[in-house]
Amino acid sequence: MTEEPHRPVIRPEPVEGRPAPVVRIERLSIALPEGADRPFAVERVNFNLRPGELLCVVGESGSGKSMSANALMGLLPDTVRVAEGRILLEETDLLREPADKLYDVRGRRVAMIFQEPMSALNPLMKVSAQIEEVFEAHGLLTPKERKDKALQLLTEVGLPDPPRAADSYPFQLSGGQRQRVMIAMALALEPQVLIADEPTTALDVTTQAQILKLIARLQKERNMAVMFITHDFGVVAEIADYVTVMQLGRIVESGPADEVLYSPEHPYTKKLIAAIPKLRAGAAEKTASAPVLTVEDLTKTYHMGGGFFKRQRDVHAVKGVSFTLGRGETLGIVGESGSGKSSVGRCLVRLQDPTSGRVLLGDKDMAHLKGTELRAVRRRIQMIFQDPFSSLNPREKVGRIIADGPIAYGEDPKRALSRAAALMEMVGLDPRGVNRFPHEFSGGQRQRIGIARALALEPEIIVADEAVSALDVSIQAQVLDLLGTLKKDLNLSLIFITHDLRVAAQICDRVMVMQKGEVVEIGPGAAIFGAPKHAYTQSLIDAIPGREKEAAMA
Amino acid sequence: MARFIAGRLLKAIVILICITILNFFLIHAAPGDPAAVMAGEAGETDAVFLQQLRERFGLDQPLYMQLFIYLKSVVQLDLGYSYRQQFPVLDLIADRLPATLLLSLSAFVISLGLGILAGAVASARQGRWSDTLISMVALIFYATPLFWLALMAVLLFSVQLGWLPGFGYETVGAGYTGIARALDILSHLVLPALTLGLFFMAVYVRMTRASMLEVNTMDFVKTAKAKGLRPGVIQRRHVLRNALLPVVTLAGLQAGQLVGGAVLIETVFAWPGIGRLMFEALSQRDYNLLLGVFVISAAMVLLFNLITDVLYRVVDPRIRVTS
Amino acid sequence: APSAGGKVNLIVQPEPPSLMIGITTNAPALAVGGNIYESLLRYDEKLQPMPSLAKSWDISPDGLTYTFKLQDNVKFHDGKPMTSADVLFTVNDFLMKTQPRHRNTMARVESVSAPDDKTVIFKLKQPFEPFIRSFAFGSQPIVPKHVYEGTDYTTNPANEKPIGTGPFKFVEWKKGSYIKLEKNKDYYLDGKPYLDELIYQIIPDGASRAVAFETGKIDILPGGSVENFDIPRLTALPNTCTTEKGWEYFAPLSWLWLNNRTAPMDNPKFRQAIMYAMDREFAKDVLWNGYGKVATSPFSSKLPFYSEQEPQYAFDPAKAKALLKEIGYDGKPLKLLPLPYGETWQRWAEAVKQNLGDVGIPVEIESTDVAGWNQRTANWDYDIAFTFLYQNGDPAIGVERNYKTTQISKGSPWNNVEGYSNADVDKMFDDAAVAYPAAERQKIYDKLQAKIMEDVPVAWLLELGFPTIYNCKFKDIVTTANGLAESMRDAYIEK
Amino acid sequence: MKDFWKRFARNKGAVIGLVILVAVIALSAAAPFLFPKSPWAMVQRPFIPPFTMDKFLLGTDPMGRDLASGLAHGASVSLLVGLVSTVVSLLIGIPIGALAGYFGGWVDDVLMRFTEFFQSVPSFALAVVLVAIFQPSITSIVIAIAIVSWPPVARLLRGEVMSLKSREFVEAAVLSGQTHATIIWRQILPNTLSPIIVLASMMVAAAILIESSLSFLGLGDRNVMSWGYIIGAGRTVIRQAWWVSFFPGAAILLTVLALNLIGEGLNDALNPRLSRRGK
Ligand SMILES: Nc1ncnc2c1ncn2[C@@H]1O[C@H](COP(=O)(O)OP(=O)(O)OP(=O)(O)O)[C@@H](O)[C@H]1O
Ligand SMILES: Nc1ncnc2c1ncn2[C@@H]1O[C@H](COP(=O)(O)OP(=O)(O)OP(=O)(O)O)[C@@H](O)[C@H]1O
Ligand SMILES: [Mg+2]
Ligand SMILES: [Mg+2]
Ligand code: NI
Repeated sequence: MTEEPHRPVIRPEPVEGRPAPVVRIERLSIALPEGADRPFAVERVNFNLRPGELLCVVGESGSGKSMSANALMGLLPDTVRVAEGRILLEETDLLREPADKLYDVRGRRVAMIFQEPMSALNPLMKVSAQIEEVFEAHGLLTPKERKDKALQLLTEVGLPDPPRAADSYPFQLSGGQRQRVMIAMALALEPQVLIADEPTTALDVTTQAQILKLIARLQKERNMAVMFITHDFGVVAEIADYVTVMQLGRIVESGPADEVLYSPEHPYTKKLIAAIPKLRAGAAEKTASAPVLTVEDLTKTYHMGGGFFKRQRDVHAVKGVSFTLGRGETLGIVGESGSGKSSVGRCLVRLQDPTSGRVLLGDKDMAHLKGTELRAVRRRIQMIFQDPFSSLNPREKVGRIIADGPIAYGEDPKRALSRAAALMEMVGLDPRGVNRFPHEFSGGQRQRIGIARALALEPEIIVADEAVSALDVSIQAQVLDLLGTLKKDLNLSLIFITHDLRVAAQICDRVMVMQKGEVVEIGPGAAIFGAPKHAYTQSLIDAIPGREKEAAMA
Repeated sequence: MARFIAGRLLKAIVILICITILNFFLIHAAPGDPAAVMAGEAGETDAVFLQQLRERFGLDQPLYMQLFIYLKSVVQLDLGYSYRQQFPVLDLIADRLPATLLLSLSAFVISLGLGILAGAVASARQGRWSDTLISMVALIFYATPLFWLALMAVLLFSVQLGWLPGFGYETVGAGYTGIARALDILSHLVLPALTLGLFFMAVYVRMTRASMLEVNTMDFVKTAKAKGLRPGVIQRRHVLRNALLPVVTLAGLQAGQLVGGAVLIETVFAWPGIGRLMFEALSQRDYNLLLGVFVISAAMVLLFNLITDVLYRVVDPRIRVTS
Repeated sequence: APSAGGKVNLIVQPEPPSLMIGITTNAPALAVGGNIYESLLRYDEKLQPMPSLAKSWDISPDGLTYTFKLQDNVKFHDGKPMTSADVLFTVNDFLMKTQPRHRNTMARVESVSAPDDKTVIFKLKQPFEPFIRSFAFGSQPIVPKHVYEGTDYTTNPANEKPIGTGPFKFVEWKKGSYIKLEKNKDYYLDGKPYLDELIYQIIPDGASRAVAFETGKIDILPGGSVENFDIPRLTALPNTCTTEKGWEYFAPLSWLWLNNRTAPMDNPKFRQAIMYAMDREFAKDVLWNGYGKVATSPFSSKLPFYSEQEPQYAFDPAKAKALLKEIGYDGKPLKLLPLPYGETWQRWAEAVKQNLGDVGIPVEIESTDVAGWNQRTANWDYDIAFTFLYQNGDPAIGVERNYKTTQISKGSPWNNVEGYSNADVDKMFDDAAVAYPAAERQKIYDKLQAKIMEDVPVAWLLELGFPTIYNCKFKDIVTTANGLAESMRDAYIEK
Repeated sequence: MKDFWKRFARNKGAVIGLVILVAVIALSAAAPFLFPKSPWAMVQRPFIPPFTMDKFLLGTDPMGRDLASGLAHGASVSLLVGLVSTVVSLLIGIPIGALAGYFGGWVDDVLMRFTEFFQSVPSFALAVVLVAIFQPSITSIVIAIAIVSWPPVARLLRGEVMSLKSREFVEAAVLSGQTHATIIWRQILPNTLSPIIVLASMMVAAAILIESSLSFLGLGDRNVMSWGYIIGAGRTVIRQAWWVSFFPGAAILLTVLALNLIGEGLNDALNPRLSRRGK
């Protein structure tokens, strides 16, 4: 980011009527190892956490949010070290405390919820045991009492069937449920300070809303000081009392939530807020053009288990879905997690074989082609994958990744590679990058490589499955812009799968809402978001955090 | 679970029969036959003698008939008669099995126990001298020829120091019973079990260490730290258990070799086990005996594959046992 | 004076397949079985007969009738008395079915009869001087008629718990570990045997056997049970004695089979060149630690009728080269099959390869295991192959089988494997066998040895020496030409 | 490439390993010049202890052969046995594992049962049987070792491929119209490189050791000098002449050590993801 340095905007903290801070982080600098992209992960940052208040830390990926939080827990990675500063928990400086004193602090006085609900729990231990461990670590209660307390906590965080959850392994719970277990664990000893590091980023809107509510409630009830890390301004608007904005390891703006959100002063803050996708239909409604793709009664059933001696279990992921896609049109598919969005997308490109139904691409039925015929049709419909890390072969050079498709269809490798460079340029990357490996690019850049790859075969249709969900707002905005431009220039049709309704609203001509494998509503974006007909659509829209406040921003 | 096991057992039997047939042809492909070997040993042969032997062993029949006869008896759980030892194969094997199992199981336990322990210590003290020492020693055990190590052990502990017996299964003719006999066998067991165990121990050390280091970087370890758990508890309860899966895989492979994997050690230490029986049967072309050992060993391998899979499920509840 | 009591730990190597030496005649079976079974005679180190089950014997002057008087009070281990009926059964039935060598010997016998319980008479078709040396326990162990008659000899359960008349009884065989024998209290010689227990340990690895002796776990190492390289070290141990005696009957002689059927081995000059090329003194001194003796005849020097005849083949590479040049040898590489009996033999093959290579005969070693070796030699599938054979007390029994034309037949590794055929030699062997008395035989054998030495059908190496190494407190452990196998009856521990 | 070397060179152990291996290879290449006489030639009196005679630095063996010469000449054979058999078993194991993992279903079932057969006989015993069948020679030994060592390769690869197969970049490759062969060859196999390298370095070591074990049981090739042979032969005289088996043992140990170190170094250096970690 080549921006002129601006002076940070630190608003004076109002003192009256507010309790004294329980944690004060003062002039904290954390040095990165040699060869990192900058010398300090965080540089002279200050935070104050007060009982009963919630501080939101926002900022782009890599700006040092997690580092600050980890430093407070005393859990910095081995490769970095604290260069200067103090972290005061009441009167003790945690940075100078001997290691075994910290054991008593962690979990008991300061607790943390981590970013990844999927991996933050020990996969081999039952949930209850993992919660009981917190008491055990601090030598509290008898084993029997611990068990009861764990159950009580699970009830408190609103898990549907607490006894069953207590007796489950983490893999038997959904993402949202796991995140709630983490919260239960963090709250077990009623800590003074709670740190939540992007606790909802990976979750769909409905689950997200539940968890936000839960944290807010507990915070108020127990008078905790909370540090909440996120890059989602909707979330900030919903829950923050106080906001700190970070960029490249520095605090660029901080102050009470209302002031920062509604009258941002630092250009970076402004930019972030401007980049928030708005929940309103973007593109003007197109006059219906001839459909390039017609999907008729698409059904996908997964058969699980099943062997000689095992009963088979069916998952009806997609049930009788029909729709058309016009030339140059963008169709959004939204719906909560597990509603069958990805399954539809994967059936369209035949990464999965549909159980029944037809996918007509012109007069060819994608659903029933085989071998060379399938290959021939396939180049007309391409896909952009969700995860920019795992969708690029780490051992192939970027140019070759882009050129692989054309080469597979018999193009001369030299020409294909030079075209790859052109495509790089088209998606806004330095064409000299063709000789680098994927890991040498940032997440946003990688997603562009994915787009370039999809474009290399000059398809008529592109299916984008959560193509921007993993990116932070500013980069997300860039990629969405790019897609919009390309679509116009190349007259592409786009199927855009997402669980973020605001993103769908912004770029889709028409939106299809799915629930439990069925289409509940399909129609122009404005109609869907403006006047949802179906109750389910309405509930999805209601779950979007900070809807009204966000609207007031910008 | 019971169904799963039953299914696997059924499949295993089919595989076992295929393996037996393949082994049959494999063994018969080697030059020489038991009659020639026995005639050779007798130091005196004539055509009548050879013919007698071949008839006695059924070697005058066409190969497919021999196979048929053999399979028929195997299906009836009879492994036939050893040509050379004039004894039912099953009895011969049963005779040696306890010694072999004792040796390889103790080696197995030693290697697994010490290996995991040392690996865990090394990973906990990564980069420090104790880690370097453990890793180096493990590598040396890994790279030293087994029989060489065995000889050195005998020289040191048996000849020089006189602490432990250097060969055999028990003190012959001492007439020990009860505890005294158990202790006697134990003292004979120490050297061979240790030498046999060292190689695998080295492998387990390396595997456990690498695996634990990897698990250490996982998020849930951070969660455990955030709870305020002490490092020892974290390593034991959270890291080790999650790091164990690849070790279990390997242990399954080692366990499969329990019956016949110790030819060299059994030879050097005069341990009356199956490995030696097999090697002797091979060099004497004692077809039935050799096949018998192979069948038993294959059965063990299949059995341990099954046990490993079941164990997987115990260690890691995520794994659903299918196919 | 000998005192009774005590036990002895020995080695048997490899583990015998069975102890029933009427059926199984390989060396380890004999080594143990010799204590359990007995025959009519034993032989001293000059191969002169001594009483065993026969207390006396008489040969008629024409050399055709042999009359044996049996010992009194001989009982089998199951308590039943041993009589001439058992001898008849053994000789006429049992061994005829199980032992090729016995069948050969009996071809010369007209009849065997037993006028009474204690007398057995053999009548020969024509004089056969070696006959008196064919009653060793290895050739003619007396088996109990009451146990075997009318059964399938090879599957009779008694084979697993052998029943003989010998000084020791079978107790236990822990396969892979040890064989235990105990004193036969009903033995017909008063006071004998002295020892209470014989334990034959099975230790498959040579180095471990050496260690076992060193650590006192083993009292007696029979010849050949440790690698030769260990012998000097073991003999230097305190209280350790050595003897080379006890091998006179077998008198093992080693040589190289030279496949006379194929060029260039079909040329006697080439075969002579091989003899000159080999440094047999080196082999004796370095590989065999000086034990044994360089062979100077197709007969072992321990054998009756041995005599040293010209030509002799001292180590002389120059002469070998000259011979090769003379016959215009083209340098065709030859394959060498070593004997798969342990390290010494492997080393020896390497040494021979070097020796032959030095005079210009390129040699490639083909390793194989015992079964492969048997198969290859028995089917004449070799160029040069190591071997060693027992001489069994008489040239007519142990030597002529390797040189006579009639002994050329596929399937056995112990007959005329090299394919040598010379009518003169055949005739001399035939004449010598039936010549009578011994002096007549000697004359023919002298000529014969000279002729064969000249022809070099095989390349003789060493008369092998297998020293027995033992704890000096054991006395009289070798009292016959068959050594340990039958002498334990006389052995005792010096108090 | 430069990057690769840099990363490789950062690993001190790997560099040491490379130095040792290069030294061993140099030794084996120079053997004919350093010791022009056959290593089998009996050149001096037997049992000369090491470091007592300048001409025979490492002493002589029980037959008066120069041990240093044997060691130098044996290096090439031992390395050959190790490397060739490893390559052969990789050539068998990789395709089988890759096909089984990639196609799954009955292909997997058939291939894995096939693999199971080779696992069901104790590996060393199988090697012994095979060598006995084919008669000991350097070729048959190499083949036998390869045959008994490929199943773990196949199993490992199958696991890797199964997990890679569901990765998004493979799906992307399917979508871009690449054939199964291209996908396996270009997308999947390069990503299995690290575990294969580590495994291969262990296999080379194991192969050298199996060869020496076969030698120990008398099933070696007596026409070529190898470390395994010297150890096996020296074993019988270990009490009189420790050096005969000590030096080749140390040579095997060093080489195996070197290969392992290199393997670990390669693994780190070839893995782009590891470099990401440092960023
Ligand atoms: N283990 C580590 N070793 C070295 N550098 C690290 C490590 N973890 C993070 N960094 C670096 O520290 C800086 C701050 O990282 P941090 O994880 O705090 O970012 P973040 O703001 O939490 O970003 P995100 O929103 O992606 O989670 C980044 O430049 C990152 O590359
Ligand atoms: N390979 C599979 N085997 C079995 N079940 C599957 C498989 N893939 C998906 N499912 C199930 O099918 C249903 C629909 O899944 P799908 O991935 O299409 O949902 P989604 O709408 O994309 O959800 P998300 O927003 O979480 O990505 C879910 O219940 C899921 O568990
Ligand atoms: Mg973070
Ligand atoms: Mg999805
Ligand atoms: Ni169904």
